[in-house]
Amino acid sequence: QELTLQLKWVTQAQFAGYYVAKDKGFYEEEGLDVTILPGGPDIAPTQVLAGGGADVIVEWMPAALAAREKGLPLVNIAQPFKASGMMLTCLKESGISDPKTDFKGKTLGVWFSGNEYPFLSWMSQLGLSTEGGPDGVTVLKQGFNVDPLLQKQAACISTMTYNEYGQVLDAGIAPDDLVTFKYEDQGVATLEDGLYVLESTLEDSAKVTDLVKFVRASMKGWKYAEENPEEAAQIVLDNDETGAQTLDHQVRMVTEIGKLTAGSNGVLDEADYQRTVDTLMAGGSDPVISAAPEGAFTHMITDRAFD
Amino acid sequence: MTSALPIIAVWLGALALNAWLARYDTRATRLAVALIFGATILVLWELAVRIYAVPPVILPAPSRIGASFAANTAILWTDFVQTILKGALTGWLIGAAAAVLTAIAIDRSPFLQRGLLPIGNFVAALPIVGIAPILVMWFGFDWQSKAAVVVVMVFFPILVNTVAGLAAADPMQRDLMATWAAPYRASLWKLRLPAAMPFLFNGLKITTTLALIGAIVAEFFGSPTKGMGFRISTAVGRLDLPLVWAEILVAALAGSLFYGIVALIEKKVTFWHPSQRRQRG
Amino acid sequence: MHESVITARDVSLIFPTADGPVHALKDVSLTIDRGDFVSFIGPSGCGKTTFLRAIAALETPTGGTLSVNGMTPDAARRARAYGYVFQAPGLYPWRTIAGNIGLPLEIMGFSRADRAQRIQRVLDLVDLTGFGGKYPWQLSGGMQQRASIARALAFDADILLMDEPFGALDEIVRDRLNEALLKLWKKTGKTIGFVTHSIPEAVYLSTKIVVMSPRPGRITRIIDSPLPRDRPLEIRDTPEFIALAQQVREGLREGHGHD
Amino acid sequence: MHESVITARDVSLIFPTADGPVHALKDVSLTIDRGDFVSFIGPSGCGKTTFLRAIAALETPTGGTLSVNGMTPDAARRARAYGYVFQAPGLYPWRTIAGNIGLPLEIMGFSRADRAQRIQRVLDLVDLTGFGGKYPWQLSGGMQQRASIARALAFDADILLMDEPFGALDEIVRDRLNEALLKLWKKTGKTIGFVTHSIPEAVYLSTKIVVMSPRPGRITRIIDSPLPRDRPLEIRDTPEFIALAQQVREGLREGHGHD
Amino acid sequence: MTEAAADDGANPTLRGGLPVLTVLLAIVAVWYGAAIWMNAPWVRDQAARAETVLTAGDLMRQTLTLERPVLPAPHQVAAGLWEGVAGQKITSKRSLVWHGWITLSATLAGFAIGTLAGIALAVGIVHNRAMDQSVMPWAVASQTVPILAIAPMVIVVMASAGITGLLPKAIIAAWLSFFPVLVGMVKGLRTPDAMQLDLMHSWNASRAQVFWRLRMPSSLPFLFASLKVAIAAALVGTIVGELPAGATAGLGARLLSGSYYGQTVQIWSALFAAAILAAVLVMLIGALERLTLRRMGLA
Ligand SMILES: Nc1ncnc2c1ncn2[C@@H]1O[C@H](COP(=O)(O)OP(=O)(O)OP(=O)(O)O)[C@@H](O)[C@H]1O
Ligand SMILES: Nc1ncnc2c1ncn2[C@@H]1O[C@H](COP(=O)(O)OP(=O)(O)OP(=O)(O)O)[C@@H](O)[C@H]1O
Ligand SMILES: Cc1ncc(C[n+]2csc(CCO)c2C)c(N)n1
Ligand SMILES: [Mg+2]
Ligand SMILES: [Mg+2]
Repeated sequence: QELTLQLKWVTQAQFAGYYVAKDKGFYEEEGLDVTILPGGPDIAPTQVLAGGGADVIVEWMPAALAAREKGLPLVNIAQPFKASGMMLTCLKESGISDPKTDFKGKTLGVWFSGNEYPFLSWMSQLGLSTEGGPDGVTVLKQGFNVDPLLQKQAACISTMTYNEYGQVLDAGIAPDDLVTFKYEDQGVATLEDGLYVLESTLEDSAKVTDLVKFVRASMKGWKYAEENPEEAAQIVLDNDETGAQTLDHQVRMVTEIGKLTAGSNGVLDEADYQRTVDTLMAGGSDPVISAAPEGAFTHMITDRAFD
Repeated sequence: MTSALPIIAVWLGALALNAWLARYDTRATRLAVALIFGATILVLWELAVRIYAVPPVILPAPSRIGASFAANTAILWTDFVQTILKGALTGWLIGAAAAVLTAIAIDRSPFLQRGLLPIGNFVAALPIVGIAPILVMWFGFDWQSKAAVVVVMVFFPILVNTVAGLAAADPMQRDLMATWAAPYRASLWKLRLPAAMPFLFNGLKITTTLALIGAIVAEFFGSPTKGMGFRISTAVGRLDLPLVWAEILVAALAGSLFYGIVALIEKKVTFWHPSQRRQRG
Repeated sequence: MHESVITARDVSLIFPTADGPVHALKDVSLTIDRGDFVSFIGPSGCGKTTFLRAIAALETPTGGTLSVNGMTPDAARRARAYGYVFQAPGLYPWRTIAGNIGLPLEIMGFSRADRAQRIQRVLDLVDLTGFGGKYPWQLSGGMQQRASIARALAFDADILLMDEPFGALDEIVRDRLNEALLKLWKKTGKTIGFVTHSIPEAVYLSTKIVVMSPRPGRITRIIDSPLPRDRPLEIRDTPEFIALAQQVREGLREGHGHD
Repeated sequence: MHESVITARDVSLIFPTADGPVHALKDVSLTIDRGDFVSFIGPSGCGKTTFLRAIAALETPTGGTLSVNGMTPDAARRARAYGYVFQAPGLYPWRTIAGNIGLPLEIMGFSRADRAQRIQRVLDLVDLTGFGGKYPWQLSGGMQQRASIARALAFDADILLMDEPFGALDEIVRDRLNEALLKLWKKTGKTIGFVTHSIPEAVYLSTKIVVMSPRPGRITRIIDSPLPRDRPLEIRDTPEFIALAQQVREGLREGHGHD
Repeated sequence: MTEAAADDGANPTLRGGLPVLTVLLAIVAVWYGAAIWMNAPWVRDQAARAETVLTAGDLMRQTLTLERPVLPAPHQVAAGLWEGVAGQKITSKRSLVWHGWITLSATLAGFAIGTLAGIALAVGIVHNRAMDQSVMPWAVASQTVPILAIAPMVIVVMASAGITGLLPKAIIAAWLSFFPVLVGMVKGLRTPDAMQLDLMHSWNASRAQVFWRLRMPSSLPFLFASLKVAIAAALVGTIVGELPAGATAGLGARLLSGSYYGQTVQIWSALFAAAILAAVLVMLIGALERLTLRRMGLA
């Protein structure tokens, strides 16, 4: 049985579970032939799904719910990531210590392309305009890397605990010179890396069976990766066609990712879901989603996979 | 198969209409022909999207794009100013000026010609997607870095064409200058540059569109929260494809206008070139 | 006033081409004095154009020496010693006729008023009054050729080199221009090098007639004219004139014989 | 054999230019019979080139009617009725001389062998034997002009239109080519339209001499030649010839008077 | 110019690599200067954070050996290139030769498609009045569509139609490269002057004959100038197409993955590899141009 998985980003340990499951033969054991398509900054996995280029995608919930409102009926079938790894990382020398008082007038780097929602929601909670000016914050659309912080083009930038933060450290800045604000701690965390399919896929019972097997094997891969970070990192490296990754970085990434997947057995926690929806609906004058979504997730697959 | 019939019918109809109109070569019919051609494409697009039920997140119908355009004029205008007026136009002007000056330097000195041209080829071939992040790192997030990308992109095509143009003056025309002992500046201004104009404009026309592409694409690599590239990449993330296409529409309109203006200036400046005089047979 | 302006000694010029070198000039020796009117006549391909170009420093001889006003041709060129009329009009298509004539004047730094007046004068001289505003491609072949003559006359170069300037003109205009040229020459004392195919024209205009012959291009005869400097058109019916013409014709025949 | 090949009735041609229309031809009427050799003579800018171009369907008259072989000029052009020699050589710089001459032959579908043989023949005819492999810019002005004549002669068009073909040639070559052209004409019975500025040439060659005058371009005299078709070069010294030349000269004077 | 050309021929050193070398040396010198200047703030900051004092020598040494410099020094890029080209088996995924080959094949395919399309459209425009009046504005419009925006859609749409690999990238490359060819050829095909066209007309040459024997040869200088631009454009198109193709292989993927991790040296090596590739391609076209023009007697 063939199945195509579209990742949200390039080949890296963020997706270690899937690569491990593939290389270790977990998919094969289930009788699945899984193709993993790496993503990239210009790939909207939702669009690939709509175009029929993939059966399952890894996507963040804000983007998935936004797409759902645009008429693309995405459904979350599993949630391997329990916690959010997103945070704002600031240089200490910029004088920021308390978000409530210190962001005013500063320049902040933010990821867009569907990743900006939690940030906007946070700013609206803080009562800060994102249009610049002395009483608001100036927002930069941050590119792919941490240069804006190193070049001091921004006081703070978005980072993931498992990736960009490490790059900042690698660049030679000590943790002591940095201040970080995790979205988890600010109460604006949204669910990241979940598995999504189209509603129509769930009406096909053969596909559903495949998905059940897929989720089961993937979670096995995730747990294996948590326990064998070195080996998982090597597997990821072997799958990287660009040949750009380094082992050190991937090992650290697996370790950090482990902290995010640790609390999850793949089943979506409805409380997390609700918190995500609330955060997005609170998004200031231009909320991401205007109405609470219906049927945006299902436990059917995970129920069948893990009973 | 039968579902394709209306598409084929519209296509053939428009083709016939245009062939008939083109026989009357007036300003009005020329405009009409171009518009009918475009309208046909739009109608075919609309029909195809409807008949084959293409999901709007893949390709929205022109009617939806039009609606989105009308609803977002304020955003589109801000983006237009940021990307096209500030980024593309400034960069194009600087890049064109630099290329022409370099071409003159190259033409003047065989030493530079042999030394700079190969290296010019090389710099020009630096892919924009590689330069853009670097230039954003150097020149900041705002339009200045976009203009810098545009400068790099338009430089080479204009250089190549101008160098070819400066070589285009015919031998007798040059000999005349020699018999008058025209100093370099005079023969440059009065012979070489006028003779180079058809080539120079070739380069200028090609680069009008490159400038737009450069300015837009550079915004993918970091930008303030406005600009056409910014809007396109964020709108794709939100699957707001009609807005994406509305921006593309603005880019196409602006690009055609830009090209048209340059072509018009070309007509005025190179009126004497055979390609601009009325063609026989 | 026998001051020599142009001295050629054993000048040779070889063009290398894909199928072997072409000997365009071979051992050409000639002295032209100040105020001479020298015509070059000879079959097509005998090197007339090439020799004129070498004098004007547009070609570099591969052998021999060539000096102009005691300098190298190139130094003379820089000193703006030449007015040159090419065999083809060579007008700049992006300039009007007046603009074309005014071009060397601009380059040589004549004032705007002076330019306008000179342009007017030479346009009248070549019978193109009223055509100053036209573009080259709007004129007939002969008109273009006259415009290019006007251009060379507009600034007062000491040495005028003219390569078949009147080839595309009818007899009457040609006569008129011949007279005008003679008048100009007498008034200004210019030194003129003049290529023509017309024997009567050569005889009528020149103080010295150089007959050339091709393959390799060389001088076969140099005929000094005994005619006075004052030459009404009727001089063409005098026996001296006819004898001279006969002499040139013979020279030409000889050259052709060599083929 | 008085079959008319070209008939012009009240042909007018006006060029619109930026500073007002130019009346290049006004009410030109003329009949040319099969086998006629017609010369056009007149001051520069009088519309000779324009009239020839109109006959060859390269310009469209703005008034009057023009028919060739009983068809429109354009139909005749399609039937490949014309060989045309332009006032300037107009050789293609990327083709050798032989390649240039072969071009119309290729276009008209002559076989390779036939082409080679014809190229050889016309090269000989215009005295360019051995220059077939050279590029145009390697030839002198007169050689280029001869090449362009050869090109028009290589395919046997019924009607030969020649615009000052011999302007850039010396007298001796010119005489030789005049003779060759006459011989060709007698042998083939072609109809020839010929623009020249030389009165003797016009008289020597033609059966009919058309004198034109400018502004607006029109025909002032049509002179039928009483000379026999067989014309040795010496015919130029006969009283008939000289009388005819005088007639043409007068016609020309008249035209010039109108300025 | 004639004099310059003559001097040039007379001086043998000018014909060799001396000019290139001189300019190159100048550039390298400026580059080193810039590298020190641009990397210095970071080095100073780091020293301040570590509370050490820097001598001028330290500063210079450190600016030229940073692991992720703002501007890598020439020797760092050279080392990166050498490592990528010679330091790996050419089948390795870390080999620039391997990535270069992937990019090159799509570039050539795209260039071929684009050139053919450009010429075909230009021929149509010159010969057909309806096309003359309708195609150009839309060809212009097509170029203003930001490819980076629609490239993912092209890739996605084509992938869902089962077309993957080289072709989608080649199509994006062709999209960018057809335009310079189109513009140049329209101009070039209209370059013959009136007399040359009149001659053809008087021989009643067919349109095909006028095209092959007159328009095409006289358009060649324009064509070659355009081809040089077009091949560079095709390379850019391919690289752009490589980004959303899942950023897996090719110089584009290399560039981008370097970007994600701020690996400036890797970015610059990939950049240079791409530029060298393009320069070689442009030079090849230049050689072809000289050869053709010489064979035509025009050079
Ligand atoms: N394309 C054009 N546009 C405007 N005027 C033109 C054009 N071609 C010719 N003329 C004008 O038409 C008139 C006749 O020109 P034509 O070339 O027929 O003269 P011609 O008799 O051949 O002269 P020549 O002996 O000098 O070649 C001239 O006044 C010329 O300026
Ligand atoms: N650039 C060149 N390359 C090769 N050969 C050349 C070149 N220019 C002239 N020639 C040759 O040199 C010879 C002399 O040419 P030149 O132009 O001086 O003749 P000309 O006497 O002016 O003839 P015409 O009266 O026909 O103008 C000719 O045989 C010609 O083929
Ligand atoms: C243009 C662009 N920039 C950043 C992100 C955010 N993002 C989502 S997943 C991921 C990987 C973490 O290393 C990152 C950076 C994006 N989606 N697109
Ligand atoms: Mg000559
Ligand atoms: Mg004429």
